[in-house]
Amino acid sequence: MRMREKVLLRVASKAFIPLILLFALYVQFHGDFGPGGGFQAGVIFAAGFVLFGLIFGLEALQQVVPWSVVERAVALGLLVYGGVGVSCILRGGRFLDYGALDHHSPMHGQHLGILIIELGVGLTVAATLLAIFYAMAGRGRA
Amino acid sequence: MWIEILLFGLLLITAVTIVSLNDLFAAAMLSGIFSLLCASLFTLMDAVDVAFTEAAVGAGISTVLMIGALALTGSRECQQPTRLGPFVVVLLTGAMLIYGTLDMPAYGDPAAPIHHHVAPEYIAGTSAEFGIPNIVTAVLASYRGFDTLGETAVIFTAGVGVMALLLGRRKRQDEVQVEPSEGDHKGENP
Amino acid sequence: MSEHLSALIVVLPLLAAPVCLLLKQPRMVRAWTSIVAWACLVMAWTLLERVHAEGVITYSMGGWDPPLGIEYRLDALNAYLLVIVTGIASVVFPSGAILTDTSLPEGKSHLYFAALLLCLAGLLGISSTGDLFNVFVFVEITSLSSYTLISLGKNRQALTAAFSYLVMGTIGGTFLLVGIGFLYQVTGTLNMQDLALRLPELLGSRTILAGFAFLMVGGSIKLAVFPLHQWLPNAYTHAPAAVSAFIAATATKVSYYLLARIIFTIFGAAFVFDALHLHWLLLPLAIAAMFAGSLAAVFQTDLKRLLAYSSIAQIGYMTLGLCMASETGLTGGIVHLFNHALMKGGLFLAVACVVMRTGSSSVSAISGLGRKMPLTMAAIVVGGLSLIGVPGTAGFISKWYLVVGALEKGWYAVSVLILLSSLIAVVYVWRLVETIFFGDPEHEVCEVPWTSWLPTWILIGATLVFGFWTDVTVGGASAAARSLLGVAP
Amino acid sequence: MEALGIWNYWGVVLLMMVGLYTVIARDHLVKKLIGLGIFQVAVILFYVSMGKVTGGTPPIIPEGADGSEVYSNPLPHVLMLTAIVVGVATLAVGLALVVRIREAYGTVEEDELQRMNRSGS
Repeated sequence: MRMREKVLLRVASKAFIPLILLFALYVQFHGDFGPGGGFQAGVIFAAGFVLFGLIFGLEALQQVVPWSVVERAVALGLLVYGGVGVSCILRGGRFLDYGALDHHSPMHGQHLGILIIELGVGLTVAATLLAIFYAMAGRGRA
Repeated sequence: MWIEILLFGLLLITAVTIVSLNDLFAAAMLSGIFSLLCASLFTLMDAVDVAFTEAAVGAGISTVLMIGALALTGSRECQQPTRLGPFVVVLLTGAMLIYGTLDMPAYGDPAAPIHHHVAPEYIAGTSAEFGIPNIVTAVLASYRGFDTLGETAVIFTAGVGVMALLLGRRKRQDEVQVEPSEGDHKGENP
Repeated sequence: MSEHLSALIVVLPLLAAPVCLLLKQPRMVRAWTSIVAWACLVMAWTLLERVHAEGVITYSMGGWDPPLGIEYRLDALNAYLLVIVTGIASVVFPSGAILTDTSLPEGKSHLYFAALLLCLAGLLGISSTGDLFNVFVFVEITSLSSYTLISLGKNRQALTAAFSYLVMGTIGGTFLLVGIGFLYQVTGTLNMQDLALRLPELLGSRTILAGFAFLMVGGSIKLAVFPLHQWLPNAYTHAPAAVSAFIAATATKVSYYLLARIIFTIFGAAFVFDALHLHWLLLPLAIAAMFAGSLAAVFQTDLKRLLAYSSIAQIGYMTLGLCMASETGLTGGIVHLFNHALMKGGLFLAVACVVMRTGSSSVSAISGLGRKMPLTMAAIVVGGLSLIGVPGTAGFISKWYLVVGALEKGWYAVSVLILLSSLIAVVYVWRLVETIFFGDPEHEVCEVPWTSWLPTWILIGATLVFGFWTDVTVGGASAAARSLLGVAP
Repeated sequence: MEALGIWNYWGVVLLMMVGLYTVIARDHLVKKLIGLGIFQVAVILFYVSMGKVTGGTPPIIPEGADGSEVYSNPLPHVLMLTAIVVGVATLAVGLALVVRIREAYGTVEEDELQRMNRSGS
């Protein structure tokens, strides 16, 4: 009984998880046009990995995404966001003034800035939620 | 209009049910449904981005976190009598809120002040200066980008908090060891 | 680069926190935290001097002018507060006692320092932003990091204390959000200056009144105004001692600032005091806090809890200054922010030293330590004298201005009550002095290393210095009071 | 019939009251957090409903827009995205605390915790 359940889950999840991750990428990069953006994408991305962890176990998940990567990604996302802000200052604008990123076309600078900060948001959100999942799941077995 | 009233009614019923349930697994599941109902209401109110986020967070991550925590803590709540003190506090707060709503512009009124001060500039500016369709993204990422930096920091802070609290075993002088008693509630499906 | 200082002072600690997670090495993280705090102090001082020389500094985030974008706006009050907060941080963070009585697992201290930096960034953000919703965001950063820091205390009670604080704090934060929403709905703006422009013609609106009420209650929960103070004693008692030093010295000050900003800048003293008569509500609460806090402190057997109750009394004094709404009264309240930050920071750090050596923070732990830990004990005595308001200490200066402010207003009873409540402080401070010098030693201990007593004495020494030399403290505070009342920038 | 125009705010107020009551009156810590969640979602609902414009569309500019479209107000939506994040962050920290409290005390009922704290210290 247990085995069969697992088989069903494994097969179903193998079909679903790539789709979930693909959808997350779509939401991440389509945020300028439709609803969505870094935060939602991060949540969905994390959900995909959490699903993987629930079905294949924490160890398997840790092989795919090691703890050290998660912890660094948590920090990196916020740094990417702040880094964009600081580089705006270095290029002569105000903090987070993306227009300064491209002096020839401020509109292009805005696009670039929004793209990168959304990536930063997505990275931090996905990694943080994954870290929280790791912390809680690790608590259960200890 | 009627569908919004219906959704509001459902929301209230769900909320009251959540509060009165003693089985917290059921309450956690219902709070996921509560979030989905909210998301539908948000969509009706044109807040598609908020609806998307509420569905992903409220019905997804929050519920998973809640169930994960309940698996570690046990999910039965003791029966307890209705108390008077909290009731008074809540009624006072509610009265203040109702008092405040009396001078509010009507729901959906296009003449309300918020639609005339800053918002039109955002709407006009998004196509003029960004050339992207989603106004919410433009406001979120650029006009109020600093708020979003703060929001990312909030999530980061939560991550730091949870990691500091739950990672690693620590020696606490008065920690009691508890058997994982009713905690493993998952297996016993009725 | 210097024009960006007002943004960088918040951004630096905010981005320094994730760097802690990348560094991970305990010693490096510790050094990094201290360097960041010092850098912030230098920036805050530069900003204060510039505000005094050139007037209000504004900075539009992202280059979007308010009310479209978020504006940072520093006047004499914000800049003064930035100096207090960064000053306390740059003394507490490097202290040798920073990790005393924490329950961190092996190799996880970088998370603790990251939380400290986030708390600092949050406090600085609240203090410098000119946008009401941005305030809410930074309030939440501060709150979430303080819940974490408090929960890292040694005893299990730290966990329940942090949880009750989390519940109270979230209710307070959500009340703020409701209040902000009410104001936004009838004005259409979130910028404080813009709100101040648009509110006068709308003041009769019931929505505005309710919004004001929610902002006040939310802010009062965060400030722990009597009777919304119940979360505070447990939180300060069970948090690690150095965290109590930092939070007690800064977080309540920033909440006080927030209330002052809402009352004076957004709504205006005329509306709040002349039309609403808020002082008839706040004044009794402030006086009740002064007496209830001091009386409760007398009966405490734990040093941290004693200091926590004394904090509630001191918040009462500061609220009193707020009620007076006059230049002298506000100067008293604001200078008391500064002085109380020094005293409480110093006293909690001294308790951290006691815990470091004796492993306990109960009053009996310091019994007879007058000779064994002379520096720490002297710090407790001097800090205690300053709490009473003995002439020659900083505490005297602030109480002096409060009494004069009350007399100017013709509130003679209030000035008598200020003096009476100080007498109760004499009782609890005397209990400490008696225990230190006349008790029998319970512990065989020696003085803490200089890395721990020096920070304590920097703060306690400052209370002595600012007891005589009041140019900076009173000068800055009266400039801040004038800017609040709209007389000067 | 002026009051009909603010009916939805009253619905929000009722939800807030249910949430707040749960936070204050219930003893189980997870139940308190659930109540806090309802309270916060109610506030989000309040903001979003004030952004609605009758006859408006979601604030996404369609292709070939000629400027005559009416959009609902985007600013409350932006603010509430932040509020949702704050809510889930608070929930995560709160649940981590609950897990630790359960390990340290063996219970997550507030009245029992208070009794244990009083007798312990």
